[in-house]
Amino acid sequence: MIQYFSIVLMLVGIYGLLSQRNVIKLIAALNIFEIGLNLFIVSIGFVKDGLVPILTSNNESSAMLYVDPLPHALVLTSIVIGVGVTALALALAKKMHDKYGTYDMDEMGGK
Amino acid sequence: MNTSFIILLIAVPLGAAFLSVLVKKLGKYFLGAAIGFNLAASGILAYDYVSPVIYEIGGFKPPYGISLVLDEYSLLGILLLNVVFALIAIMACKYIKKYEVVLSVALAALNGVILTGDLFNLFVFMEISAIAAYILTTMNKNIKYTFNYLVLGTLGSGLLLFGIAVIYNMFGSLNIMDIQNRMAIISYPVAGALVLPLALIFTGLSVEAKLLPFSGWARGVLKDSNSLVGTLIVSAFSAAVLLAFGRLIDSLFVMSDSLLIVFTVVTVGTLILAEIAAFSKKNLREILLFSSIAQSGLVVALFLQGLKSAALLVLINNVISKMILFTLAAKIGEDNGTDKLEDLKGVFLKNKVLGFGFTAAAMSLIGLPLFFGFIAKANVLVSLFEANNIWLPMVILIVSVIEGAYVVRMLTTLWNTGEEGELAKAEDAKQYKLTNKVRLTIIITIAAIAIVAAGILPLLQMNDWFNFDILSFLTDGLGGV
Amino acid sequence: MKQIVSILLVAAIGILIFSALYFSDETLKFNEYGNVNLDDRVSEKYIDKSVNGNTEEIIFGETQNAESGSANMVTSVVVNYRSFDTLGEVTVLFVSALGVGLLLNGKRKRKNLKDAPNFILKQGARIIFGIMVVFGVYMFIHGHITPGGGFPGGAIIAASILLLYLSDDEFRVKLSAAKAVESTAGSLYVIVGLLGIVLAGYFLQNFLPTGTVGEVISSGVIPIVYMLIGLKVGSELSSVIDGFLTEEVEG
Amino acid sequence: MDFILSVPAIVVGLFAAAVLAYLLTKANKILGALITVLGSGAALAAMLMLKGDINSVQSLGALGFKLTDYGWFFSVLMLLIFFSVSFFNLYWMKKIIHPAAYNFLYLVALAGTVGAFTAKDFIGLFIFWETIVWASMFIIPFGKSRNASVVYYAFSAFGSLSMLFGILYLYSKTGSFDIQYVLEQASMNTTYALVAFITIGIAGLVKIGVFPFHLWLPKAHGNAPDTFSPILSGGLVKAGGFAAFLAVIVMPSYKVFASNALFLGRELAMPVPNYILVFLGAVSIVVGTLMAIKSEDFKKLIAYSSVANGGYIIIGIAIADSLSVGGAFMHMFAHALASAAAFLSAAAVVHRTGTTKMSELGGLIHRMPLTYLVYLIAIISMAGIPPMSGFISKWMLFQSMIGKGMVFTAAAAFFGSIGSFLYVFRPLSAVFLGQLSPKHESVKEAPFLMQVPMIGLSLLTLLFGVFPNIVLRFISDILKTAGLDGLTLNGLVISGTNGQLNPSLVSLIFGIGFFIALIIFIIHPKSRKVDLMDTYTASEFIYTPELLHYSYAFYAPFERLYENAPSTEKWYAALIKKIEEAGQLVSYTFFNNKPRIIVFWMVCAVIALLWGGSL
Repeated sequence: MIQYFSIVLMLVGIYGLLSQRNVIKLIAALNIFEIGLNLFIVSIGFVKDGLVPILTSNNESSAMLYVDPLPHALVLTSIVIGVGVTALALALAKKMHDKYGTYDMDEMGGK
Repeated sequence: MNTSFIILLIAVPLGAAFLSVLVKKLGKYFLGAAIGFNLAASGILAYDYVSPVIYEIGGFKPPYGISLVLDEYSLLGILLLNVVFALIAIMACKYIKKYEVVLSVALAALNGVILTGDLFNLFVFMEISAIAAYILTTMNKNIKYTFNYLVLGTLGSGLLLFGIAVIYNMFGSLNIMDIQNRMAIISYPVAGALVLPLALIFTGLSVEAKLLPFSGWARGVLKDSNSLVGTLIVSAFSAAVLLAFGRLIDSLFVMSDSLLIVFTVVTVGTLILAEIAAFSKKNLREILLFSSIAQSGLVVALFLQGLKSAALLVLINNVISKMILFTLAAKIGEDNGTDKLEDLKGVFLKNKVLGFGFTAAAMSLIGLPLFFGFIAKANVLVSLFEANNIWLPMVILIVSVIEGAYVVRMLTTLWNTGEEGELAKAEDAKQYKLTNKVRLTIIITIAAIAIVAAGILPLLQMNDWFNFDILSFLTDGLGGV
Repeated sequence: MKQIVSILLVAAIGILIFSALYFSDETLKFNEYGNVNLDDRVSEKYIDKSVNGNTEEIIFGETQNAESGSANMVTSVVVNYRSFDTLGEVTVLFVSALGVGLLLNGKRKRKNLKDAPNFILKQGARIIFGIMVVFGVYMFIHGHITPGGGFPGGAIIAASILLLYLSDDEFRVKLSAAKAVESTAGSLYVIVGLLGIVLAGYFLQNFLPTGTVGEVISSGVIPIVYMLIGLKVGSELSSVIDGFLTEEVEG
Repeated sequence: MDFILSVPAIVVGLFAAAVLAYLLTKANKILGALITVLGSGAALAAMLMLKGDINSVQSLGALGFKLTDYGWFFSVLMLLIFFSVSFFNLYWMKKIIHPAAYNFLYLVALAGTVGAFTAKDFIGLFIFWETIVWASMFIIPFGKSRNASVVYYAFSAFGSLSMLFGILYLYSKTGSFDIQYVLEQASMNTTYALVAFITIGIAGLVKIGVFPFHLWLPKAHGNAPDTFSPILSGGLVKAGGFAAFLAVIVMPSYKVFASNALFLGRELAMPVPNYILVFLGAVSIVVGTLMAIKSEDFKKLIAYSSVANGGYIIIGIAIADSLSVGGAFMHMFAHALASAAAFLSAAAVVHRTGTTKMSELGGLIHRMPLTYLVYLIAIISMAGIPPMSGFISKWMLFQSMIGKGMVFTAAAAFFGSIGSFLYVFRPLSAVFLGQLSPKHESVKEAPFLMQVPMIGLSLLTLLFGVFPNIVLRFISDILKTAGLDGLTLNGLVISGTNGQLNPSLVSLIFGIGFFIALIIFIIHPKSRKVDLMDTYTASEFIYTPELLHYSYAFYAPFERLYENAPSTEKWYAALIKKIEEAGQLVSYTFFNNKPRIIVFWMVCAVIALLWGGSL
């Protein structure tokens, strides 16, 4: 179910990119897309009845059933990349606003 | 061979980038050192190359750790990339100020894109190089195109990651070779199930490789970019991404017939449409950027046909000649305030040496004999015919006519003054400027000579140059030195 | 009209994705949610820490000198098995922070907040700032035994800085200091990797004893790397925050 | 056979001379131009000396050279034209924007021509072929039009890339590039033969400027530098004849098609593919003639006449019997000499007056009698009137056509001949006859070094018109090696299908006629000379000499007929416009600065990929 939801979230992001023209909304749409994607990646690592992949004094043996730790690591990377891109996009948006006085892509003109 | 050089190709520029933030004043020296090191290291790697090496980062054997793969293919890639990168950096060094760090990072990332043997790592490096490209393109006057690029690039890499995740889910591995092996041992057909991930990966890479219709960002970003940014994107970035594209197609793309057809339609469509678009353009840089898009389409189409060597030759030709052409186009644009062809009649009269470089590159681009492009084109056609493919050669040749027409228009206009119906006179070129930069002139001359030499020497030396396998040439020719 | 077209397109692509993922009649299938056999995946060896041939079970608090000493398996993937990705990821953040800096450059001053913060807010925020920084440091120092690590730790530190920004309209981080921290940490990360070549043979290879799984001082270079990452992320995000909460000074 | 005197040595030598010419021109322009004269002259001498070495094989790296008899014929012809024209280069150095590049490219083009005609392998042929293309493509814009070069390149590229397609296709099937071997293999398989015929044939048609590929000739020839037009029209165009000869006779495709019922037309005297060539040739004769009649520009007119003459050559080759092919060869020879001479006289006129517009010229016979004579001989030859060599070739072609019973083709050819009277007479009268324009009172005869090649070419035209068998014997040998029957030549007499021709006798009769006319001219009282401006209308003097010009609106009644005629030029223009519009559409559609538009296309593409891929 959560996996379906994550794909739907990605689609919402794409919808946002398709229908919006405000720079900030576009960035938000990109983020929604990324969040959906990240959720999807985490969800492919889930193993039914699996434990959190950390050895603790309770789950102390590696022989127990854990969920797949690799997607978590991937998502970590993906999130950080998302943060970086978002920061850059916001900086660009700010700069564009300084220059054109608007956040609307259509109003910025040009070919 | 000291295999550590493989990782140092990435680690040294990265380290240089980190350090140059610390000591800002030394930034350009760090960048220069990194570029120099990479040149030397790729030279050493090529010199010592015997057989493919897999470098296990962290000491974990593949497929568990991330591995870098140095085979003929990536060796060719890093040689090409580092040389081109170094030349561009030297030619356009006046724009580098403040962007040294970004360039170092881009250098590391592009080397990573070529070398990596891991899907997710490929994504990471693609993303780093893309972000570096976004930042570089903010040098342009109009940053809204950069935003455009950013949105598309991010969406594209998101789709790429989506595809990688699906692949991981299906095969349980991220190592490209391992996935290939796992596919090979499956006894039932896998092509049908791979449609989704392959289409997504294809889309993701296409955005950066500038295939139509994924390359909407390219025009805005490149049409008034300077000789650093524009040249880097049309030659170095595009080379690295196409090489990664080729590697994935070669190893992962188990395509159903219909998927192959769709991919081929996209790539060949890119070739045709972009050449037509280039034909309709009147500005130097726009012509070149569309031509670059078209060549990307051709390269990917050849990879899809399984013709690795031919695709690589086209790629090399395109990268080297685009480097010269775009640098000069940007320079002409900057010196004269416009890069509109109509306003630049006879501009090369001001600087004939640069004009010759431009001409050699342009003629190589359209594949005229005695230039390297012809060797590439002949190889493409021979290998296509040997694969019993008749229609693709036809398309390529018809498109070549269009390409030739606009390139010749460019050349004749840039060399000759005078309105239509009047004799060309040298005095009419007075108002132009094409300043002479020693570094630029030297590099362009050397590159142009290399293009001509690489077009003539094979004819004189190899009896089967039209079947030239560049990958084995690298092992036999360079490894055996 | 625009919306309708968008919805139709999104629906079409959604249907295609869903049908390819969940309703495919191919023999090779997308493994559905939770229905995963880790034996088919490379991650199985990450859990068992058996990439380099270890056959024994890993027991919390007992196993010594495993190939990756981290009890948190995600951490062992992030900083050991796929440490190179992490270096890349650090670079992404690094280069985007740099890009923000390049875009929002020039002489800058703080933006005025709508409501000027009062004394209590300022002082209270400082107390919380201390707690948050300590918590962030805890996050990355304990990254190999508990959830967390360098990135969340760094993010928490940056959040504490943000808190100061929001509670005090005069506060600014010293950008040069942030740059110095970020640069030193990044360089050290690369140097750790290079030391791996020198001391152990491969880039980013662990060259310290990994100790006992589950102890704080264990798992070789992981705490060091996570510390570096934490500092780096914290300083980078802080400088990004500074970029957004300041404006260019005319002239 | 040592290397010093061999085909590769000539080619390499010419390339070296090209570089030398480039460097010397930088120092001294005339010196550089002199290198073109010496280089082409030396190459011509060397090639003539190589006559005994026909069928020798040499190689230069991976490029093989084989001196076939037809290759020798073409090379000598080409070298002769290049050598003759090179004298003019000396006078053109100041008028050309890049003199060094001009000399360089001139010799590179020559090296390319020799290389192409003597290549042993197809790939060598192609390489040299393209070398000619790019060398001349850079020379053309030194003239009056930049666009002409683009048109020239586009057409040439279409032709040569079609040839490349054929070459590589045949390579993939036969595993060889050797011209002889590949064509042999191709002739054993109808598909291969057809591919070779079409692809190499198209290359030939484009090069020789046969309809519908004729458009580049008037553009390029008309606008090229005046010294290069004779090369294009006299020389390089004939390379098309070479390619057509390869495709039709050497292969020999006519035999392949003749033995296959698929290609045999019921009512036709020849296989369908050959008939298509004949048809195209006939169309270009008509089109070329009509367009030439209409042309205002002296050089364009000769260019269109080259189109028409290309038609004769193609018809001759396509009919593929010994008389027709022999006629085609003779026609190439005769037309090369004549058209080069005509363009050279045009160049001489330009050199002295600075224009090629007929309405601005006139009466130059008084000032440049020798140039007039050269032009007169050239056009007599082009129109196919005895005693010039053009008559011999046309006679042979007509003989062959009539012999085959090809009435319509022959009608077209006759139309072309008669039309050529109309168009060649016009420049003759407009440029040389009539009254001298006041602007050109002080014009002098062409300088001596220009006269040398003009006189040389005219004498050759006359010589081979009177004694054509000197050439025809060699042509006959070519035909024999190509598997056709030789020509029937007895002493001075040529035998056709339904008659014999003794050119010397014909010439003698013509000579007597000419002599009588001359005597009448001399003894007849002279008319009074009237100056062009020596007139007035309605008591007002006219000061625009153009309106009073003899050839002003010369064929006005004819020209009205052209207004509604279909035009290939317009068709090509429309095609280019369409391509440009399509390009703008692509650029506008896919390259937008609004992210949502591009995301839209991206999503559409992903949908297409997923949907199409899972079909």
